[in-house]
Amino acid sequence: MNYTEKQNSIIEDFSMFDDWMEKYELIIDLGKEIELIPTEDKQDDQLIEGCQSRVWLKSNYKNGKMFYYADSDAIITKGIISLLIKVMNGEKPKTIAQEELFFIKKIGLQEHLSPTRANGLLEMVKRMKLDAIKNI
Amino acid sequence: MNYTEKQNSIIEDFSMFDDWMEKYELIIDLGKEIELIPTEDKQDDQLIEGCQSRVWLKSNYKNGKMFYYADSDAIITKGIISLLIKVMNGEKPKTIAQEELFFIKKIGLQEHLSPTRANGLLEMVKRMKLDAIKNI
Amino acid sequence: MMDTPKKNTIIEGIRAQFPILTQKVNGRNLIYFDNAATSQKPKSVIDRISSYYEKENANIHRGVHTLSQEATTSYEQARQKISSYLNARSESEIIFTKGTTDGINLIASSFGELLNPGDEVLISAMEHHSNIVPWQLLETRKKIKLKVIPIHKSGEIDLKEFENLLNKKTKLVSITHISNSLGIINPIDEIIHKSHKVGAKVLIDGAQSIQHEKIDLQELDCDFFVFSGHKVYGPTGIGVLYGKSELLNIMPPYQGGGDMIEKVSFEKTTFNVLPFKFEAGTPNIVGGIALGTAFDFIESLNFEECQVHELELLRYAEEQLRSISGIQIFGNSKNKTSVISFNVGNIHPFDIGTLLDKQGIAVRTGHHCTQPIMDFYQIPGTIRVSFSIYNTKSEIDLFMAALNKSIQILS
Amino acid sequence: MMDTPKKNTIIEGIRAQFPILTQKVNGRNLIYFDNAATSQKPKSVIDRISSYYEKENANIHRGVHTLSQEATTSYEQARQKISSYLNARSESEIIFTKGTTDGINLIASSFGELLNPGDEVLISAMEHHSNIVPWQLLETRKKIKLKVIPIHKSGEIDLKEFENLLNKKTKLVSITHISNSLGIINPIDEIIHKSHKVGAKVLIDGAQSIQHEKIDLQELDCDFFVFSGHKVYGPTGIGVLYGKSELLNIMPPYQGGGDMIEKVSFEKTTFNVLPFKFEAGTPNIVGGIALGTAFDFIESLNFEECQVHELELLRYAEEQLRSISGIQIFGNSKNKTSVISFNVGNIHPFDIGTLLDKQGIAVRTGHHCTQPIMDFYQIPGTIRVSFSIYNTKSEIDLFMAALNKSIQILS
Ligand SMILES: Cc1ncc(COP(=O)(O)O)c(C=O)c1O
Ligand SMILES: Cc1ncc(COP(=O)(O)O)c(C=O)c1O
Repeated sequence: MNYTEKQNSIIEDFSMFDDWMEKYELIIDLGKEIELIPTEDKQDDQLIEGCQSRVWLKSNYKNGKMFYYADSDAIITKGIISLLIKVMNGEKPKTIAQEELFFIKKIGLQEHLSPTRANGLLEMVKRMKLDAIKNI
Repeated sequence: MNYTEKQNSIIEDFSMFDDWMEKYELIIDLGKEIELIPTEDKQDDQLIEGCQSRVWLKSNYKNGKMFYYADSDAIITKGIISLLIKVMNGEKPKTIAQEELFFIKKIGLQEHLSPTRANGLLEMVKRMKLDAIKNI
Repeated sequence: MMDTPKKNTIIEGIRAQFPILTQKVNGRNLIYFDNAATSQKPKSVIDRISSYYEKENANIHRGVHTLSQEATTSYEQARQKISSYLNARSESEIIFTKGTTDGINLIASSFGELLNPGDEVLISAMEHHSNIVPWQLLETRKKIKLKVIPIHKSGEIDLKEFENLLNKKTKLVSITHISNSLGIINPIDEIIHKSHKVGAKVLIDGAQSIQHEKIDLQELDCDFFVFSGHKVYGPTGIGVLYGKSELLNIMPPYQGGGDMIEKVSFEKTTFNVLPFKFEAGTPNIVGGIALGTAFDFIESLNFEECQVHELELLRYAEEQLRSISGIQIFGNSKNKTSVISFNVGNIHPFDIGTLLDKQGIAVRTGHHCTQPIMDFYQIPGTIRVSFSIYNTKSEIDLFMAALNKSIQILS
Repeated sequence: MMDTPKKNTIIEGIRAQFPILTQKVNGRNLIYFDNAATSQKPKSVIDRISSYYEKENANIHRGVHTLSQEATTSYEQARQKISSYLNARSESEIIFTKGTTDGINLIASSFGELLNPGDEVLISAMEHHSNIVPWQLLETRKKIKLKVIPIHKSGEIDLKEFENLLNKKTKLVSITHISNSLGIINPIDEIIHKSHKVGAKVLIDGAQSIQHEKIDLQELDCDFFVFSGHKVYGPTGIGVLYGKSELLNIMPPYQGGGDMIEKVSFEKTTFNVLPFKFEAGTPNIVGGIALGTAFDFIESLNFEECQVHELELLRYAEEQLRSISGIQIFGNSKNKTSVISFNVGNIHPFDIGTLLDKQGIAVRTGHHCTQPIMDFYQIPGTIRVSFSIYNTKSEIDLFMAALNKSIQILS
């Protein structure tokens, strides 16, 4: 699947629920299942401090492709991160830098990317793209 | 006429006009006719600085009665002052200090005594009363 | 504890005055438990704002035209109303500010100018950032010393340590009346009394108390008292600083500009009398007038009855919350207002807050602008519910159901 | 000069949006010629305020609940709108203040901290008190030197003297874009350019220009620009300070408190990024949002057409006024906005203002917070009429009749 297809597939997964709580149950499950970054690896320079929940991010560039590792102390944030990583991992830097990231909004999670400073997600997405740009 | 009667008589004079401009013509005439304080006598300590028009005030206590001399650079202010002096002059300090000064409001000029700092009238009336109190 | 029908009618009557309470959020009826952050506004306050702009709008204090005079009168009447509600000695001691933060900064800057290197300012460990940072900035600027009164594990202020810290060098004690994150009511009578004994002045941060407590400034005898309009049914962008005139008179002006001057020339400028000396520029005219209306609204209530209602909500909610396994409530004291901060097990407060929101319930999560308290308890934040007079027990029941559901999903 | 029917329709359409214009004052239709003091508000702005309080009210920036998030979004969108209207480089350079006075004081205090004894600040002789007193206070506090650019008898700035005063010690030139008492538009392009040549920064007081001129901050290249919301169809208690980020970043914070911090501890506090670093405490949320709506209103207008209309009003009124014997108009320049200051013979301006008011006409009289200009002309004050887009020539005709009547009574 390409960048757009991956996003559409997530949108489809979420479209099956019409209740907010069910959508969040899925996000939370995603947050629980995936171990994103080993705790002992969490360095201060990877920390993005939100006003409420914190996010750690580490990027790798290998064989022309980007790979991200991340974590958060809040499980909902973690779930959204795992979605982001699902979409971005293994993509070319150029794709990440240039193509639209639309699924967050489509599944109704855009408030997590709002400038309320509640969590570090908006900042994290920015850094993910910046890290990609560095490798173009 | 006593303090109250003098005020009522002014109110009656003004009740003859129902047009604002006519009332003010009367005030302006009063302001023009009466020379209130000789200009050369105007001392800085008699000056009450309004934000817009200035007022000078001098009080005299003679034979148990109060006498005021005042002036202003604005003629409407001057007219109102002459009304105030008409009412207060020759009264006992106690009367001025204690009895109600109601005619200003009754003839609809209370805005000139509002705390807008536009003119020094409110401050002047306060000083007139204070000067009276000093002589009780 | 049962709601009597009569009381329900009173509360319904109050609720009916708050248009926002009929809003839907995420498809559910809004349950607003974030009153410590900002209160909702009664219709009378909202209407006062519209009618001002639709019929009366003018700049004030210097106009001779009717609109300007009437606007001035309305603004100054609001000041008088607030002055008499708070029982200040004179309305010239009531200064309109932008809010609590603005008021504290005014004092830190202006009263701060009177301080000398080595002078001490005392705050507590439970202060809002707005009552911490201005003093830290002053510390840098004027080389004063900022000292912090510790709190007990319960969240209550350590009065023994307070007395130990108090000394002849203490020039100001700046303390919150009620903690916004813990709900604890500080013994400010005692604090004011003891501070005055060593000659220290006292600033009370009334941001949280103005809505819940009846304030009598002359009885309190504090030297400064500040609060925000938006936390007491009034608009945003307006607040009040009360100060004793003997102090305000010797303090230098904070901001320069229109209205705060007597006379301006390039050689010599003189300043206006109180309260205008501290109100530079066109004030938030509508804010002041509508804040007056907010106090009209308060005076239309039976204040004691409302206090009882809020305390009942507090007890009812605490009781329910304590039944949840793994719950930890921060701030335990006999003297509390209707604010509860808590965490559940290891669940992150942000996660619970998000799920409650999806169920229509507005609570606050995070550090509530009191990071030192969070550091003290070594937690990233708490979930805070805070009630106002228009909240009900049935809202608490719905909140508990939503909370339990959230915990279940997150465990 | 004739009003075309098409233009009349446009102006009537604009007037219909301002509810206050149908008010009666002293039994007559209100004629509002005090627009330089404060502008009236269109219905869209008034409605935005009500609907916020009725449906959306919450505290911003830290809440996870929907109301708070939406309120935050609205507030930040207003900032973006204003930023793009002014063509700032980024919305992080747009700081919400209480108004012009607050903005200038912020700069005097914070940028002022970067100045050293002997450094010079240049203002002009036509400044509003709000652009004089903050610098006088700074002069006392930091031992800088305040220098004043004189004006010609016409009221125009003396550009030669400006160049003479400008030197390597000049650190800031703080100047009004348009004089509020004379209506003269200063050649700020030239002033900014010349100031930059000696390394001085430039602060433009845009209080009067924001309503009448299209501002392009990047083209202007000033370092700071301030204005008040209430003078540009917006609410009271809100204003904007634009600053170049390279300057704002090195300036110390002005006020301390909630929102302006990154992290607070008693050991070390760090500050938030721009614009938040300069917005301590709960902001005037509704003020910011409704100011955004005011700019929506402006964008709904044909700005050039409105400017032409205002200039026509200016010329028409000046022409009429010049026919009055003994009239003296202060402020004569090719570059003027729709403000006229005048006196008639020896009649005190207060007297004329009072009689005009009784005839339903709101003008301002007095020193207009520019006492140095009054001292310059050796007058106690002037009568000032100032027009906005909703004023008409027939209002000017009524004003002239009322003025003539007043003069007759007063002579
Ligand atoms: C040129 C100028 N500067 C500053 C101000 C002060 O504005 P505000 O009173 O809104 O702070 C005004 C308005 O009176 C003005 O006209
Ligand atoms: C105790 C306390 N102090 C100060 C503040 C700051 O108030 P504002 O943000 O309205 O200036 C608040 C409100 O958040 C508070 O609860």
